Amino acid sequence: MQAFDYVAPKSLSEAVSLLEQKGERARILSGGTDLIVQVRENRRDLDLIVDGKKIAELMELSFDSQSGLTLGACVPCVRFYEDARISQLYPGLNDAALLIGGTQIQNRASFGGNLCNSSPAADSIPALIAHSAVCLIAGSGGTHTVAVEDFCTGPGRNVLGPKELLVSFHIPPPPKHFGAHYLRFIPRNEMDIAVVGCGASLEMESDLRTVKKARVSLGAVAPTPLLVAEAAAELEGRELDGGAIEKAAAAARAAARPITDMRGTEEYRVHLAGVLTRRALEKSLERAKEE
Amino acid sequence: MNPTQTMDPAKTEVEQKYKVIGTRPIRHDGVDKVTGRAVYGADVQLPGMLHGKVLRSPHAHARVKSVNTEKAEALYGVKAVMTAADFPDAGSRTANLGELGEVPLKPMCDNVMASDKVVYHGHAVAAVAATSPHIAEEALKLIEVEYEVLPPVMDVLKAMEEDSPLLHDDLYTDELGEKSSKPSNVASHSRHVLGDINQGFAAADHILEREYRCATVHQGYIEPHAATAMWNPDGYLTMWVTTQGAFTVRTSVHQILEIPVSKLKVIPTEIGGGFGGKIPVYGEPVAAVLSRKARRPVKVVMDRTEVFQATGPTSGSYVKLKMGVTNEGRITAAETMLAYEAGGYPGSVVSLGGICMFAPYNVENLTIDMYDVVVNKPKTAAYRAPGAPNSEFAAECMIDEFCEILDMDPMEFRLKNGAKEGDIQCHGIPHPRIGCLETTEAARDCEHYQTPLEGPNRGRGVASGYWVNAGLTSSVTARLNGDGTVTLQEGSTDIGGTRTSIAMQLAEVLGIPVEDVVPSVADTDSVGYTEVTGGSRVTFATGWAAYNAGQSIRSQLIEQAAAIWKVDKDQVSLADGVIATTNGDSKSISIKELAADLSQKGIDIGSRETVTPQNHGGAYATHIVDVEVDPDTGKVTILRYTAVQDAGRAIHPSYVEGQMQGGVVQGIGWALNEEYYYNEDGHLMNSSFLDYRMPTSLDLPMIETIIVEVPNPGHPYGVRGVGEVPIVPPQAAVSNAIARAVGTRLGDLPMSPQRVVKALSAKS
Amino acid sequence: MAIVHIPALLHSLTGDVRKLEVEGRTVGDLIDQLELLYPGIRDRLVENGHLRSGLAIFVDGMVRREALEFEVPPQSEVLFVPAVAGG
Amino acid sequence: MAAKVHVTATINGEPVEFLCEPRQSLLEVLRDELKLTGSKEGCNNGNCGACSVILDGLLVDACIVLGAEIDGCTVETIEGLMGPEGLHPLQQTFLENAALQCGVCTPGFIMAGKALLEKKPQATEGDIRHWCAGNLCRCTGYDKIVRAIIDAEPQLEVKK
Repeated sequence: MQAFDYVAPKSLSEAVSLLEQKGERARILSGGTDLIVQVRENRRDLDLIVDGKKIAELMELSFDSQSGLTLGACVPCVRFYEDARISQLYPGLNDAALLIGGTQIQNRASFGGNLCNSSPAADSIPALIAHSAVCLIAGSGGTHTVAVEDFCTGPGRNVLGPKELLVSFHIPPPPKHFGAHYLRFIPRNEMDIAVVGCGASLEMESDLRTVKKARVSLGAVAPTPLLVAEAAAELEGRELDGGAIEKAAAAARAAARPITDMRGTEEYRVHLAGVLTRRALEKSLERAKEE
Repeated sequence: MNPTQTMDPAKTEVEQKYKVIGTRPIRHDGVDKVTGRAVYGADVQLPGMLHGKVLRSPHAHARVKSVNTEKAEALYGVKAVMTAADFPDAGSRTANLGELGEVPLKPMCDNVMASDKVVYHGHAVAAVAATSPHIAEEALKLIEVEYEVLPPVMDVLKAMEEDSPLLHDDLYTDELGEKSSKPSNVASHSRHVLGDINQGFAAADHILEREYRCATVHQGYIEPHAATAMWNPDGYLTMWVTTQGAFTVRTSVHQILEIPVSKLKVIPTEIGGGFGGKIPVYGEPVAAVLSRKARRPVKVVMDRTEVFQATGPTSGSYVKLKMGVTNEGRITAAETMLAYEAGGYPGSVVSLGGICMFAPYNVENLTIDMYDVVVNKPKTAAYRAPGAPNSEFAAECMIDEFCEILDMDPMEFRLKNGAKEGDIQCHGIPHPRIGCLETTEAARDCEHYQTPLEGPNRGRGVASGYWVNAGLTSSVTARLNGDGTVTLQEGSTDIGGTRTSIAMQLAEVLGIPVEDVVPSVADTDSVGYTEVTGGSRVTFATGWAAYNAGQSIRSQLIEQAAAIWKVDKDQVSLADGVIATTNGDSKSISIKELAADLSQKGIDIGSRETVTPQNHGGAYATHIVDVEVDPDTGKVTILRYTAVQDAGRAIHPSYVEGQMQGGVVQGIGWALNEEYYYNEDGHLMNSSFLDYRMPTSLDLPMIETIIVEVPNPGHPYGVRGVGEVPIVPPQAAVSNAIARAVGTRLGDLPMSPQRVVKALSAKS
Repeated sequence: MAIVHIPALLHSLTGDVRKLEVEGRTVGDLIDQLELLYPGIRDRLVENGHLRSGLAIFVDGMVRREALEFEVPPQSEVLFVPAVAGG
Repeated sequence: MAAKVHVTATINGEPVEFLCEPRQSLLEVLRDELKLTGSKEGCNNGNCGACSVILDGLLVDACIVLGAEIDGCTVETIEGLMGPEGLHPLQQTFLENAALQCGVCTPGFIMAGKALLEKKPQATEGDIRHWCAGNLCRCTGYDKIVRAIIDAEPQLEVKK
């Protein structure tokens, strides 16, 4: 492995000033489950690793009934799903947290690291999109926000400037009659990269039949995770029956533009996009009804 | 969870007959292995030791024009750099592979490090020794290699085409001594014929003809290859190696480096899995040369990517099969063509595939054509029952298809056609006493098979399997200690508890507790020649050597006691660890007491035994699997699995069960998800445990086992090898179960979810 | 006399004679006799004075590493089988 | 070359100080610097679990933690499992169940089992299979490993 320096700053400002000095030669370390492997395999060239896990803002996990969820970029999956209240309020995120890697990975890997790695197949990103998460980004010029669906710009690429870092995610409190789900297809039952991933959320009218608001997102079917607005459009204001779900699934298939690689063929991935959309919506509805 | 069971009609007799055999003692090396103290290949640490790393080809097929190592040599911390030019010229020298005869040495050398040509992605071209592994890696980046890239040949059938690019200009097809007129990727063609194939097909009521393919799969041992070499200035080379055969490493390194065997000691470390893949040498000669050049010990440890790119795998294969059966379900004829990928150099296991393919059945009219074909993939190595799963998958799938056509129970079909003692095998040799029918009967009668499977998209599959097993040479040295315990040095590296299964056989002879035998795996200077841990042979052959050692010690003790008591040795016996007279004068002495006495007198009791037994008998298995198929995603879930197998005699039943369960799970991985994925340039794309998908604990149910014991008359305790045959039936059993679940037959492995979906959509 | 089985790839040399009784003390002698009957067959079985690499001699079901030197008991069955490597 | 980092940590109950390069993983530090070779390298990218250790109470793959990261942390490895009374119950049940063949994945599985049973003392077969999905074993088919972990549960209860 190439040589690099390691620093573990205790404050956000310290981290920002390190990034200012090193720019693209520096990288924030969260769980390290992608970053360390990439550096080791010569897929990323660095001079400095900045460990984010000593910075309070990056490790915050809190919920407020007014402002909703604050999820620090470096919070490991395990802290999310072991928080009984938060994990119940954001079921799609909880699904993703429980799916990423195995136990050892979940004890290290974070939503923030997963997003900044910007893999098209990342498990947490479609879930974050389904939950309408917004990123808080810090840089020398202060902070700004970006919706998760606008964060990734290509495989391994995103909107973060060389001197910026992701601080946290912010998600509004779930509305009434809300349900969400994330699922993916993998050939094994764990320890795989998604062939296709799908997140969905539904806010139902009080009749629990009519869709008030819907979001459908897909992973591993395009250069970036997708928010499939066309699928939501097939659902919103309509009764959520088999026909509507099938239309949404068709919209998801139409939106998918995957490649063929070792994890699946183009044809198979398009097929799965439809299957998973249907299953994600059905489970989301079930959860909306339970709530 | 379902309990494991042992079905043995002769169990009560066995229990009376044996004190140690059939029990489940804790293995002797167990504490070392559960405490992290056992020393595996990469755990070796020597004073002043350097770390070696290997530069590998980014191309699947290329001529090596030049290698410039100057910059690497200049890097701070680098102590030696080597290329193939540092090996003695292989020229026309040959390597003696024992029963396989003499083979040219050059391909073996070139596979360790390419001289003029790289023939697979990941092929070694140079190596560096440095003070840290990181510096060695940095130095690799400084080595400049100029390649002339050539078109890769990645598929066995494409490689056989007339106009295919050639891997080796000097390779001609050998047909038992007759060479082809022009160079070819087909290294050899061989054939077995029995009876009259045309008459056989004429007698058939149903004939099927199908093609079957197996992807390239890897052994997948968790411990990467590791070798440490210390070459002293006096010319003596000591190596610490994780290997299935210390003597095989000694021979290979001796041949490649032309170092005398007498100056080469191989110390086998603990080995973290092998399954056939740790028989060839890779980093061993490299570590040795680096050590000689750097004048320091050098350790070469592969990473996982290197393991996938450059070691193992087993052959990808194409099988064309035509069979005929009568309306009564009797096989009348089988005609098959097997083409196996050898990898970059000749030498696949296609001949074993041929021998095993129909061995569970008595087929009188048979033609088997076997082709060994080079492609731009790593040189293949043995993998658990090497060659057998590829061919038997085809036969077992087709038999199930016949059963469906005939509406015949698959167990009934197997019992009707099953092989038995005296039936002629494809190569003309009759079967010895085998447990084929007994195994099938036990499978038919077991609770799993007798319980109906219900539910949509569910199906039950059955398949049988055969593996030849092996005898070969094994040695032990046993010595009685003054406290009555026995120190047992044996030559077989222990991959799965064989120290104990060997020691149990010695303990049984002497009637002492197995805890009183202290087994260890010896280095090549400390025990007689011993062939590899492979071919399911260790408990059979090395166990036999231990049995002989026990018999020898027993005779010596009897003689010594007879001398003390001044009686004829015929009037002295040994049982349950006690030596006693049989002439009625009631003299007796325990082994412990006698050992103490003899030790006091300076009398050494011990034995050195080497055996090369042949009557290893074959191993049979029949497996039953229940699956559920998700028709939307094509994913196959294993609901229940039972493996039934003839073990001859289960010396340590827990480890027999373990072999069965482990083999089954490797077979399930092979069936469902494992495959080498190459891109069009011949680059291996999934050389990690993330994307080479071996089963995890979450993908499986408990694996139920039924041990059948049809003692092998060729072994003093009736042992048959057990390790390999359990990997043979699962692929076909799963395919047959999928067919019964959703009505579509898959003949290409792996039966990955996307293949299942594709087959289902083709059907509808 | 021993019964020698002809390997399948050499059936073309023997006019599809698959096994026959041959006189000889050793396996090598048997091959010499075969050569008289079927000229050219020796070169397919023997290379540089040794049994061709990749072949094994089975006599009455047992591998005989002595190969060409093995003394064949009367009425035994002799087979030339592709040698196989174990795993 | 980057400057070495000074790290103070508690490993298997003992205070430990070491210098490491920032690029050295916790696994390299354990094996090469501290000579604790019980944790194994099977993949070096977090996919096999052979290097599983417990870091501040959480099961992690030591190959994808930097040595520099453990400053001030507590690490438990297979070498620390044996107590004054002998083998840990999991070590004993692995032996009794023949839950190892080659044994190279065993330290990782035992550490995984320990972390699981500390969290969930009455783990079911399903819990164990799910928890251990990040630990690969190629020899046993997992059957006897799962049984060994279940068998340790009552013994660990008694120990409490």
